[in-house]
Parts: sequence; C-alpha cells; structure tokens
Amino acid sequence: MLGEGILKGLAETAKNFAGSFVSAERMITVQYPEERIAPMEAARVFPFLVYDSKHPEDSLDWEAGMRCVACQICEKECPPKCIYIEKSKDKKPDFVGKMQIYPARFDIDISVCMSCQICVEVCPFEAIKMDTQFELATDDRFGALLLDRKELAKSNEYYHHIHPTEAAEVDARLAAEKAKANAKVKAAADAAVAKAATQPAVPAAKPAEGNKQE
Amino acid sequence: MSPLAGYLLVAALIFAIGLAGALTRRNAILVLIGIELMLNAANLNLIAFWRYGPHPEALTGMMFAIFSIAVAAAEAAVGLGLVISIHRHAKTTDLDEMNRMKG
Amino acid sequence: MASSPYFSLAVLFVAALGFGLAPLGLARLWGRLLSPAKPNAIKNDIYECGLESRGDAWVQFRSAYYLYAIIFLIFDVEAVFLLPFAVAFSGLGAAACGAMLIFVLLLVEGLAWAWAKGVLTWA
Amino acid sequence: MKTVEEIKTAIEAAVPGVGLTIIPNPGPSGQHSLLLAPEHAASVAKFLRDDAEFTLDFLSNVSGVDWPDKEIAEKVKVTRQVTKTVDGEEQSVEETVEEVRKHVQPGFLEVVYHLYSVAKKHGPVTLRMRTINRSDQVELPSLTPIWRSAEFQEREIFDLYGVVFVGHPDLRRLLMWDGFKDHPMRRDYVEPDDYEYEPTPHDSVLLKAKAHQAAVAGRESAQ
Amino acid sequence: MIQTLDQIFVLLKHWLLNFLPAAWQPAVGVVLSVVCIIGVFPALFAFTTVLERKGIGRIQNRLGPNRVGPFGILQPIADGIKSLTKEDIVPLKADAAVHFLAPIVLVVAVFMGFAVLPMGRNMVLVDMDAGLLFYFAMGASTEVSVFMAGWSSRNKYSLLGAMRAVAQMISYEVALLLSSVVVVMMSGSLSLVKIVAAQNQYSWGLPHWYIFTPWGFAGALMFGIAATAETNRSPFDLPEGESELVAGYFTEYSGFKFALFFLGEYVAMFSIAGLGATLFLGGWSAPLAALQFIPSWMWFFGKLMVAMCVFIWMRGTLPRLRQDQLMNFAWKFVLPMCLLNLFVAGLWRFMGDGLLRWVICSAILILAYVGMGWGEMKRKHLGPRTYRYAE
Amino acid sequence: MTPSTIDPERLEGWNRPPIIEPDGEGDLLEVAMGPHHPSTHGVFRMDLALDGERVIRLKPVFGYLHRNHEKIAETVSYLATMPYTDRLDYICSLTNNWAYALAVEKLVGQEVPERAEYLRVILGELTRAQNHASSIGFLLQEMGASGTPLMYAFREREKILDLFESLTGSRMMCNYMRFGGCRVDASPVWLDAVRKVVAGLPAFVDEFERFLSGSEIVMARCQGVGILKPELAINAGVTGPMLRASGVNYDIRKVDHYGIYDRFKFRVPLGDHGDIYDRYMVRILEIRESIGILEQALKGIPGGPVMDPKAKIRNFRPKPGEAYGRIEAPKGELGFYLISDGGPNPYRYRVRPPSLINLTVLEDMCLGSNVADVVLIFGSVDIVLGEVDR
Amino acid sequence: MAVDENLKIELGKQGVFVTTVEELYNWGRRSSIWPMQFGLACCAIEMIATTMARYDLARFGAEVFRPSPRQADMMIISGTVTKKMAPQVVRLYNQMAEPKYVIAMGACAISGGPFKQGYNVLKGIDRYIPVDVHIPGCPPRPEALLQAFMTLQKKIDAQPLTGEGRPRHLDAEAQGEFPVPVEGEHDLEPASNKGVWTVPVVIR
Amino acid sequence: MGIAFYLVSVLTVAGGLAAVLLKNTVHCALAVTTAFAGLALLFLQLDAQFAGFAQILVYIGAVAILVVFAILLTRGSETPKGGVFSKTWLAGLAVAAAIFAVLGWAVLQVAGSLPQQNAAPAVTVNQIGEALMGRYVLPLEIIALLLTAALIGAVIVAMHEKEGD
Repeated sequence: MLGEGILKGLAETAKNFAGSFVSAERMITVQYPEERIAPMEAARVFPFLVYDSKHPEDSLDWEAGMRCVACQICEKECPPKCIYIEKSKDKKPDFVGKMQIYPARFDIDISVCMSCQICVEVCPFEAIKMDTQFELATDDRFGALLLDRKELAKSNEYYHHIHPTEAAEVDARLAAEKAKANAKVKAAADAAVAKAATQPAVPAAKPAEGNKQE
Repeated sequence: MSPLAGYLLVAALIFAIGLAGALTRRNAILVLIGIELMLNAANLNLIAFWRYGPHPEALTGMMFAIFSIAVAAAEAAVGLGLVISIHRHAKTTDLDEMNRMKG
Repeated sequence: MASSPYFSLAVLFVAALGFGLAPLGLARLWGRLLSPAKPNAIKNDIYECGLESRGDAWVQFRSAYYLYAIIFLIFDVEAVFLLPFAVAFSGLGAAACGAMLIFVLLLVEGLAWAWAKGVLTWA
Repeated sequence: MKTVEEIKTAIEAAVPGVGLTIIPNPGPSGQHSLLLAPEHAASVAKFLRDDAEFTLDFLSNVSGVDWPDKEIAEKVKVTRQVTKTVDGEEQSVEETVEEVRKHVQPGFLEVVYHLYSVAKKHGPVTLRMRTINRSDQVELPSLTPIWRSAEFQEREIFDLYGVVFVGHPDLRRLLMWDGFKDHPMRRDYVEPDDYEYEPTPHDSVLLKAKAHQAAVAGRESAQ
Repeated sequence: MIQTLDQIFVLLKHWLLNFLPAAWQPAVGVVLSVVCIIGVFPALFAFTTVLERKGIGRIQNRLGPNRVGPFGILQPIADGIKSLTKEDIVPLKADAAVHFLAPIVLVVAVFMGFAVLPMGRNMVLVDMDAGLLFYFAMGASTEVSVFMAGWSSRNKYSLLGAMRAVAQMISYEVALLLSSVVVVMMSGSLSLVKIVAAQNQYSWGLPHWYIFTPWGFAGALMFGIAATAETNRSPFDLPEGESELVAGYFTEYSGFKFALFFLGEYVAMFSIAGLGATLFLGGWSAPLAALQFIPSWMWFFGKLMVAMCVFIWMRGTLPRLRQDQLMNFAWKFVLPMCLLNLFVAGLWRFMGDGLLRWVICSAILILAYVGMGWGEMKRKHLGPRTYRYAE
Repeated sequence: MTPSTIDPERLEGWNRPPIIEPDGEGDLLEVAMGPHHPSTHGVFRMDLALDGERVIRLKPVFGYLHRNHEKIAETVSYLATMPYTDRLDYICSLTNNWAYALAVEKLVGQEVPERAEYLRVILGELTRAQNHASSIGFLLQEMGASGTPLMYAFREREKILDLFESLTGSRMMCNYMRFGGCRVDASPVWLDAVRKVVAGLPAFVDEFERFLSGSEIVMARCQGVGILKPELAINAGVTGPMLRASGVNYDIRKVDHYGIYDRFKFRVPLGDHGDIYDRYMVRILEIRESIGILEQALKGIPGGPVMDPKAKIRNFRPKPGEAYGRIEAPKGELGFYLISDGGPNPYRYRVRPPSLINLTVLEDMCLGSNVADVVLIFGSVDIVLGEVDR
Repeated sequence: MAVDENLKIELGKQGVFVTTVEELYNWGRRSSIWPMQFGLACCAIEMIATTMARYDLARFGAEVFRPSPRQADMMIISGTVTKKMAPQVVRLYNQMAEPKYVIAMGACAISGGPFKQGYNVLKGIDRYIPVDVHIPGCPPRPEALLQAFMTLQKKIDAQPLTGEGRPRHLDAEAQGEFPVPVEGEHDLEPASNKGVWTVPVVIR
Repeated sequence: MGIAFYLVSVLTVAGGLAAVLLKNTVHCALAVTTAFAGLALLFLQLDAQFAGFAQILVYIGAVAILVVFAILLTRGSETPKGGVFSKTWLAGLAVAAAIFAVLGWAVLQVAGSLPQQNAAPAVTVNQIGEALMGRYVLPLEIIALLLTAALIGAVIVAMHEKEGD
C-alpha cells in the first residue's frame, strides 16, 4: 500500500505513450478511409454469384455465363432463409455446355444474411461465393439491402481478384470436370455413333458433387 | 441616518425573521434554521458595533463574532443531530406531532 | 470604489454569471427560432436504465453521511482558527505554539475518538 | 464409473420402494439414463449426491423435452376365438391375426438431468423425470434444494415448457416477460402474427404476409 | 526586453487604459482583467479537452481526435456548437428552478477562485490579505451546486451520485485546508502573492520552493491527492462513476447545461492546479535562477499544464477506488498525515538551520507513511499472492 | 474439501443466498441496474435493494437477449445450427463450434482426423487467451480504468482475430468446425503467423501484469471481495475459471481428456480465496498455460486431412438417440445435449450455458457488499449475454 | 405559424447568413456525435472494437460514449432487439435529446436477421423508431461501422436548416414522441407503430 | 450606506424570508444559504474580511451541507400533510413582529446618537492570529473543548447504534 504498484502502472502507460510516437507496435491505428487493413484472402461478407465471362472487359454476359443452375440447395440449406430462387422455364447451356435451367430470379436479402458461408459449402456448381465488400451502409433499407441476381452477379475475374488461391483451385476443378464431361460426352457421342442410338447423357451434377467432399 | 443604524435595522429584521421561523414552522430542522438566522443577526450586530465602535483596532467584536460562528456551528451540529435522533425514534420531524406523541 | 478589492470580485462575479447565463440564453434562443423543443411524457420522464421509473428518488438516506459532515464541520471551524495562527506563526513564541498544539490535539482527540468508535468506517 | 445397471441396483438398495426404469440410448454415445418416479426423486438425488461411492455433487445440465401426443400405428398380434369347421366339426379355435391398431400415446414433458462428480471426476449419470401429461398434470419435484445449479435451469424449463417444479424456491419466468402466457419451446407453440412485410419475397414469407393481411382485414372488419 | 515580455499583459492593459479618462481607468482595468480570466480559462479548457482525448489516446496506442480541423484542434468548437444547439431536457418531476441554477452556481463558484491566483508577476486580480481563505470559501460553495444538481433531478443515480460527491468533497476539503496550512505557517501570509514572493528566492541557482522541504513535499503530496479528489478526477471519480451510477449527479442534464458542468469541472481543475503550483511550486517563479528570463506567466501556465498532464496521465492509468476506501483514505490516512505534517512544520521552525532537521523531519514523515501503509495492508490482508497449480 | 464432508443434516437451505436484514435506518433504495447500464455487458438487469450502499437484495432479470436459439436449432438442420452456435458466446465462437461438433460426433460416433484435432486445440486455446484477456479488460473497465487495460487487451485480441479471419474468413463468427473435422485446412503460412503471435503473447501478459496485478487500487478493490465458497461453487454448478479460483481442481480438459488434451503438458492454476482477485489471476495464469499448450501443439501438428472422409455435409441424418457432449470453454463447461429422432433437424437441442449457470451464485456473492462491488463481481463472473439468454 | 412565416421572410433577406449558420450548425453536429454507451449483442463487441486502438472511432471525435441518453447524440442499435428489450430501447431513444440519430448495426437490428424466426425477436427496430443508417453484416466489420458513421455525417451535411427536407428535430410539426410498445400476453402491442413504420407494398 | 448595502440587505432579508416561508425544506435550506452569503457580504462591507470569508467557509461550505444532509436523512423534503406552519403560527408571528418593533424602535431612537466613524480599520490576519494567541488564548482553548465536545456529542446523538454491538 505504498504506491509502488501505482507508480509501476504509471510507468507502463508512460512507456506506451512514448512508444506510440516511435513504434508501430504501439501505434496500431489504421486510419480507415485513407488507410486500410490489407484484405484477407479468406474473408467473407456476403455471397455473390459467379459468372464466367467470355469478354472480361465488358460485363454484358453476366446472365449467359452465370454458373447457377437454380438447384435450390442453397435456398434450402440457408440457415436464416435469406435466399429466394425462382427457376427459369427455359434452359441455357452451362459451363460444360450442357443445357440447364437457370435462376429467373435469385434474391439475397443481405439485411438477414449471417455470412455463414453454408451456401458456398453446399453448392455443387461453384456458383455462389463470398464477397469481401463490406462498405454497404445505407439509409435505404428496402432498396439497397435486397440484392437481385444482377447485383449479385460478379465475374470470375473478380473472384480471382478477391480470392486468388481458392479461385485457382476452383478453376482447376472445373477444368478437370469439364475435361471429364467432355470425355464422357465424347465417349457417349462415340458410343452413340457406334450404337447409332440416342440416349440422354449422365447428369453433370453427379461428378461435381463427388469432387466437393471437403 | 448613520450606517450603523442601517446595519442594526437589518440585523433586527433578520433576527425577527429567524424568530418568526423558529416559532411558526413545524419542521424541527427549519426551527433550527431560524435559530441560526438569529445567531447570525447577533453576529452582524457584533461586527457592526465593532466597526463603528470606539476601538476597532482592539478586534473585540470581530473576535467575538468568529467565536460565535464556531459556537453556532457546534450548535447546528448537535441540534441537527438531535433532530435526526428524534426522527429515528419518532419517525417524524414535525414538532406538533412530537408534542402530541409526548402528551 | 473601483480600487476596492470587492469591486473586482463583484465584476468577476457578474462576468462569471454572464458566462453561465449567456450560452443558456443563446441555446434557448436557438430552440425558440429553429429547433423547437418537443417535450412529452416519455422523454421528460426520469431516466432509469431504460425502464419506467419506479419509486421516488427523494428517499431517506443513512446517517453515515451526516457523521462525516459533523466531523468536517468541526475541522472546518478548526481551520478558521488555524489559519490566523499559521499567519502569525513565525512571530510567535513557543508558548503560543504550545497553546495551538493543545488546540489541535484536543480536536485530534475527537477525531481519534470517532475513529475508535468506528464512525470513520463507511458502511 | 459404474454402469447404469449397477447404479440402479445401488439406488434400489439404498432407497426402498424406488421406481426406477432404465431408458436405453440406441445411439453410439451409449449414454443410458434412469427414469425416476417423481415421488422418490428427491431422496434418490440426495443419495446420489451424498453417497461416498457416487458423490455426484455437480449437476451439470437440466433440459426439458416436449413429447407431444403421438398417434402410433402398431401391428398387434391378436388371438381370438374363431369358429371354424375342422374336420367337418365346428370348433372354436384360437387364431392369431395381425391387426393394425391406432392409438394415441399421451404426450408428456420430460426433464433430463446430467450429473457429474467433481470429487471423483466421473460422469455423466443421466436422470429423467416425466410428467403425467402436457396440460394439467405437469408438476415435478424440484431438485434445486439438492443442487443449486438447477435453480435457473428449472426456471427456464418452467418458462419455456411449462413444467411446474414443486419445491422450487423462486419459480418465475426466466427469459420471457412476466405477463407472457405461452410456453414457446413446446412443439405446438404458435408464433404471434407480427408479420407485416419483409423484403425477402420468399414463398413462406409471402404466405405469412398474406395470412397476416387477412388477419388484419378480419380485425378491422370486426371493429 | 525581458522585463517587457514578463510584464507584457500588464503593459498592454495600461497602454489600453491610457486611451480612457482617468476616472474610468481603474474600473475598466478591472473589467479588462476579468475578461482575460473569463476568456483564457475556457479557451484553455477547450484546448485541454483535446489534449486529454489525444493524450489518453496515445496512452492507449491510438491517435485520438484528429479529423475535425487540423490535428483535431477544432473538436471542442464542434462540441460547443453541438451542445449549444442540443435540446434541453428538464424532467417533469424535477425541480426546474434548482435544476437550472445548479450549473450556474458551479461555474460562478469556480471562476471566483481565480480572483486571488497570481498568474504572473503583478498579474493578480485582487491581492487580498485573506486570499487563501477566500479561495477555500469559494471552493466550499461548489459542493452546494453539486448537491443542487443531484437533488433537483429527482433521479436515483443523480441523488446517490450527488451525495457521494458531497461526502467526498467535504472529506478532502479538510485535507486540502490542512495541507495548505503548513505553507501559510512558513510564509506568514494568506495572500497568495506573498506566498509566491516568499518562494521566489534562489540559493545556488535553486529556488526556495516549499516542495523541496520534507514538510513541503508531504504537504504537496497530500494536497495533490486532495485536489484530485476535490475535482472528481480518476482515481477518485466516483461521483460520475459510470460503472455504477450511469453519469453521476448530472445524469439528467443535457445540452449546454451539461457542457457547463463539464467546463466547471475542468476550470476547477485549472484553479486547483494553479493553487497547488502557487503554494508548493513557487507560482510563477522560474525553477532555476538561470531561467528567469522566461516570462513569469509562462512559468505559471507551464506548471498548470504540467499538472493537467499528470491528471490526464493518472486518468489514463488508474482504476477508481470504492466509496468506503475513498472515505477511509481521506479520514484515516490523508488527514492524520496532514496533522502530522503541521507538527513537523512546527518542529522544522524550532529546530533551526542544519542538516539535523532535514533528517529528523524526513524520518518522521517517511516512518509515518510507511507505517500507515504497511499497517493498512496487513490489517486488510492485501498484497501480492502466490498461486498453486494442479497437474 | 469435497462436499461429502458436509453434514447432510445441515444441508437443507445451506445453498440458498443468505438473508440480510436492513439495519432499519434509512429507506431501502430500489435501484434497477440495467438493462441499459454501462457495465452490465449488454442487456442484463439486476434489481437491487440497497440499504445505504449495502446490497441486501439482488434479483437478476434475464431474457433481454433471448433470441430463441434452441427453438431455431430445432427447425434447421444440424449443419445450419453451426453458425448459430457462433452467436452464443460471441467472444469465443470457436469453442462453441467445438463443443457442438463434439456433441454431434458423440451422437453419430464420428472420428476426427489428427490434424483437425490439433487445429481445434490451437484455435481453442487462442480463443481462451483472447477471451481471458478481454474479460480482464472489461473487468478493469468496470473498475473505472478509462479503457486502457481494455485497449491493451483488444490490441492483442485484434492480432488473434486476424488469425481467425485469415483461416476461417470471419473475425468473430468463425463457423469453422464441422462434424468430423474442420472446414478448411491451415496453410504453413498461417501456422507461422500463429507462431509469431504466440511468441508475442508472453510479453503482453507480462505488460498486463506489471500494469495491473501489483496496483494497490486493483488489490484493494478485488481482494476479499465477492468470495465464493468451494462447496457452494460445486453445488451451484459453477465451472471454469470461477470454480478454479475457489480452489476446486476441476478442468474438463483434464477430466474428460476430450480431443487430444492428454498429449499436452499443462497445469491448472487454483486460487485459495475465491475472490475477484483470484478470478483475475487465475485467468492471467490460464493465458500463460494456454501459451504453453499452443507452443506444444504448434510443434507437434501433423500433416494429413482435416476432415474425416466419411463425414457427410448434405443429408446429414443421425440415427435416433441422444448425446451430451461438453468441453472446457473459456467461461466454463459448455455442453450440448442433443436428441435425434432420425430426422435432418435435432429433435431437441439444448445448450448448457456456463455463463447462465455461473450467475446462479451472483446473489450469494453480492449480498452484503457495496453497490460498487456488484459490477465488479458481475464482471469477474465473465459472462456473455448471448449465452446467458440464448 | 406566424413566427415561422416571419422567420422565413427574415431569413430570406439574410440568405448568406443562413447558409453560413447552416454550414456551421451541420459541421458542429456532425463533428461531435457522441454515441450512447449501449450494446445489445454480438455487434456490440464489434462496436467496442471500433472504438479500440485498431480502428479508433475517436479520430472522428466520437469516442465520448455517454452512459446517459440525455447527453448522447447517437444510438447504435448494436445487436438483436428482442421483444423483451424493445420497450426499453424505444424509451431510451425517446429520452435522448434532439438532434438524435440511430444507426442500426447488423442484420438483427435491421430485420431480426438470422434470429428473425424466433418468437422473441423483433423484426427490425425501424418498426418503432426511425433509423438513419443501416449497416448489413453479421456482425459488420469495424470498418463498416466507420463507413456507416461517415454516411451519417454525409446525411447530416445534406440537411438544410429550414424549408423542405429539414430534419425532424427542426420541424415543429414533426413527431416528437415515439410510443413505447407494451408487453402483451403473446406479443408486443402494437406490433409496430404507425407513423414510424409504414408497410411498404409487397413487391410481388 | 451605498447602493451595495441596500442590494445586499435586500438579498439577505429575501433569503431569510424565503427560508422561513417556502414549502419545500430543501428550498428553505438553499434560501438560508443565500441569506448566509448575504450576511457574509455585509461582514465584508463592514471591513471584517476574515469574518466574512470564515462565514462563507463555515456556513455555506459546512452548515448548509449539514442542513441538507439532515433534511435528506429525515425525509424532510416531502411536504407534510398538515401544512408547514405550526398551529400556533399566529402567536409566533406576533411575538416576532413585536420584537422587531421594539428593536427597530430602539435603533431608530438612538439612530442620531450612533457613531458615524468611517475610517476603515486595517485588520490583517496576522493581527487576528496574534490576538488569538495572545488575549484570546483562553477562549480559543475553550472553543477547542467545545468543538470536541460538540463533535462527540453530535456523533453520539446522531449515530445509529447497531444492535448487538
């Protein structure tokens, strides 16, 4: 009770005070709008839909290149039920060239989304990924926080930009699948040619699912 | 009118107010406040007489006033202590009620 | 009159009063002109951690506060006597200082009594 | 740590007339439990806590479970007298026939206690108690006097399931406000209609919104 | 040149007064001085709030306000504008008149204290014979305002906070008075000007500040503790102890009334720091004879700011005490030490010059300090502990 | 010291809070502390009756953050409950994940690869370190230390959160563990980053101790305040650092040896007084032990998969049965009780929240003490409202 | 409103003056936003992290967390508002002095978020009090809170002192009281407050 | 007899009157504090600087606090049911008025013969101290005794004896 503990404490804060002028360890403030903490590769905020762009310079082909096939697994698995999907009536070719239905409507309510990434985990088509954009403050609750498929669509290049390692793995996987599918198609075509009979191909979803086991 | 008379009149007025308070209020604390006012009026008289008296350098009146302040403070402490003590037992500071309880 | 110390004090008093009142007046004026106050029963209720306020705050306190106030009063009065003594201290003889010592010791005795009695222990 | 059977034997030896049933757990965890008769629960609990062998001094977890009334369709082999002509003679023969019988198994509320021992560092021992039904006979003895840690957990079960713990020192709602009337963790709890509009045009959302609008319209016409 | 700089404000005032008729000069002179006091300290208050926020920020490894104006220097002005235009809420149940008066009484009482503080050579508003007594009399009035604020709000936290604050302030007021008495004993005057003059001497280039004597050092220590408690600063900031009492006695105050409390508190800090500097640190006198060329007012304000920095530093470091500990500390440690210090000061005078009195006086004080500290620690079983482990 | 030494005849009522009579002077002041109060860690409320400054009655009021976690978990799948567990004790999401994963693994009898176990230990101990640091910071905040200890604690916490983010993608809501392993593997770069942070932790704890442990004010406020007797602590189900500060040697890491804790050498610090200071010091010492575990785990982490290849992500339907799994979370014993009826959602999902049960003894600790101590005692329990009210 | 008319004419004459006052006023109140010390759930931890050294909300002069609503300017609804808590939140908002701002931080505060299916969770605090800025995220990063804070500052900057578009607190006609819901037998009553919350048209 | 005298007198008397007349006891206490301040100012006008400041220090700083504490301790801030004035208030008022009349009459009677001396005596604190240590040393010690007695007495009276102690 003689005050030496208090003096020690004062010395400690004095050390920190002085240190804050000279050492980066002791002055850790990152002045946000001007300086930013380097974004983490693994960071996740809200989901977005990946599309493969044939023309990376313009973003016109977002609808054509969208990987989503409206299988509605994510909608079902989403814990807070913030995804809404409507299937299309018609079909369009997917990345392997197979004709698939696509989402006529794909809404994510980011005012409900809990950024849990389960949709990404369960998606067999590598179609939904997590964005790192977090600057979304708005005074418009209903207009700005319900994202439709156009707002959600981001190119594969953008995906590469924010998650380079993961995107490369995904691309490799997709390429392998595509090769497999092509081979299969080719084999089927050969077989078809050989058998001269028409038979529907194996659904492309199955092999994709097999690969997504982690 | 001499200044002294003015002070004396003020002192008399305060004394009367204090007395009226002490006699008319029911709350014992306010009675004590009245008494304090009366003591203060007396102090004012002391100082006024000292100031306009024949020997201000002798400090008599002023010393008396200072002692009086000390005595009044002691009185206030004990008086208010008594009020608190009574309140603890009688649960009231109302003098009328205290009288009734006594009678 | 201006040379009297009390004149300076009076001026300081008025200025300090003005310093307190002027911004409050300005704030009132602002409210009158542009930002009307909208008092209502919920807003002007007593704050109580977000709950509706229950019971009155003006309750009976405990005598611990009063005991401290008594001791404070006594020592305040003591200081009134100590200060003139201290001023005159350098010119005083040992006898006078002894008298003051007795004065202080008497009060210290009161303090010691209160201490022993447990009055100084806050409950 | 002893097996459930051994514990059962030990309790039966110590507390005479106790009604104990072993509820087996089919899952891989193998945590079998003991079903207590409510009237002996306190003495069994006290025994388990104070017995030098068990010293189950630490009540870790108390959970309520709601088992609503269940309609059970079961195949029953029924034996009945059938008159048959056997060997040209009418005889009354017993015949076993399979029949599907439906009956409603009355639901009950269950409280599960998980016990451990701090002194002996073993556990868990699982105890269960069941109410008679889910509506009016929902009293169970409180184990709070034996294990203090049941205090808030039993209050919570009272709040969310509606089990009334007899002997609990302070049985009030824990999580919901005092004026609340329902027991929301029961499986037949109906949520209040506080639905007005949600931006997600989800199917179920739209259904709810429609129902809400209908309800509002109904209320307005009623006024 | 040095003298001109030293007296620059005095000269400026006289130069300004020369434009006026002689009859007006004294009155206007007073008004000018008062305006300076009323202007300088709120400005200093504004500056100190930024200093505090930035200083504590630095202690906590961050920057603190730096975006409002260059280096955040305009932050207090923005705060001022905001407070001025904020709605003023008076609870319906509150005592509106007393609620209104409380901050005004506080501001007036704290500003009055500056009347007797010498802020430089010849820079004092009033040099009264009973200056120190006047200062304490004014300091005593702040307690009334705190009580008024807490009581009139009719809020439990406010009233509890006010009662705590008043109990705390009266307890430490005694210590404040008694720790200053030693200075009066040595300087032989209650006039703060004379007290500074008594310290403004040098032997071997070193000043005769009272802090450099055993009784002066002990007095300064006790004065510092009491001053911290009087101004409700950490670690004695219980009245506004937000962890228990939300915001203490000004919980129900909003807008500029709250700002006035805030200001009053800081101005009281300046005032008490100024008094401390005057009593123990030689007021406006330079710390070394060689440094006397620096103007006296600079020394005064320099010492003031150093004291403020210590206040800020402590706030950034220390947790707060509990009410009973605080009261016990006042009555069972600070007050006995102050009384002992009176005795030591008497001894100091009667022992005459020489090394012996240094040794004896220091020994008495140190022994008492260590003894009381150890005794308290033993009695309450406080102290560092060792811990056992289970494998 | 085992409770069996207590005379059973004497037991009736011994575990109830004492009844304190006001001394008849002055009114009782009924004060509500919370739900909006600067030091109730959110929206907790205590209804106090004060006799002067002495607390003679304290009734905690819960439910201001009752988010129906258990009800929601019964309506969503086993996997979808995982992110909700993050939000239970939102300061230590990873240990919540772990406890839930452990309970489900018990329910279905799932194995966990070795590397995943190591990762779980590393993340769990990092979580413990940051939780204890910030809990001490909050405690000191309640003591009125104007945020400095909290700032220092958060300075370290940010470093650990960066590790979490770079591995799991989120600072707080990690959602990392899965039934049968972990979601993603850690890269060597990440492990190096952990090594760096762990190497810096002792210096931080030393600084904290120099700053606070010896401070007279901290000692005066903490020592001898809020004493919890070991018998009552056990009987009231108090767990975690609070229990150990009362001198009871009970650490589930040592008792259950869940995961791979039997491979690491560490000690369990115990307090002798059971007061606030002991709780504070036990937390500090536990950070030091955690550093030791982390160093061992980082040295011994093997290669291999982080997910049991037999584990299922979609269409996860455990067989009927039930399981109770528990771990030593930073705040105490965190248990999950699951009943499966064979469906995709748990039939009954119950969290055993250490924060709520540790609060059982709040009244016993606070009665008779000063009102200013209430916030300190409350802070020393170290609760998170998300877990108390669920 | 005779005063208002006169005022308008008077102010029209002194257009420049009004502009200056407006700028000064907006600058003052946007540079000195003191938040209320008020945390609800998970987001509160991120809010605390925002005030901590790494992100340092103090740089904007907003670290003065006032525990009393009387002295606070901004309420950060940081976390899930349960039905049990909602009356308290609304009452606290009412007890703040004008001008006052509300930031709904995180999914729970905006819409109930992941917990919106719960029986005790309010589906968005804007049913009872007006919200100035919404930040999605669960929880939003500290930077997101800083960005929301700057959004609020921009919003304040755009508010005129008089005339159309002036903020609520400068309008004598505007609502000043926000009724506090009552805890009923099954739910809060009313489930939302008319005047604060208007039901938007369902999109489909 | 400058304007200051009248101002201060009015303040003092108004404070005194308010203290006696107001309903709320705390208001009375605050009013009496004003009256004390006015009296202190009157002391200052009478060149009794030390006494004036001592008056502020003791009365405003300490006695006023003591009074408000006493009020809060006895729940005095509630307005009593039966009115604030005693049943015999008329008699009391009459007595007070009579006394004022007598005193006022006496003062006015002798007003002409009262001394007019105006030379301000230069009293320093030093002189007071010397007087205190010289002529008044006995009263000083008696005051010390009195204060100690008052301290002990008041504490005993006000202290709440705990049962069983």
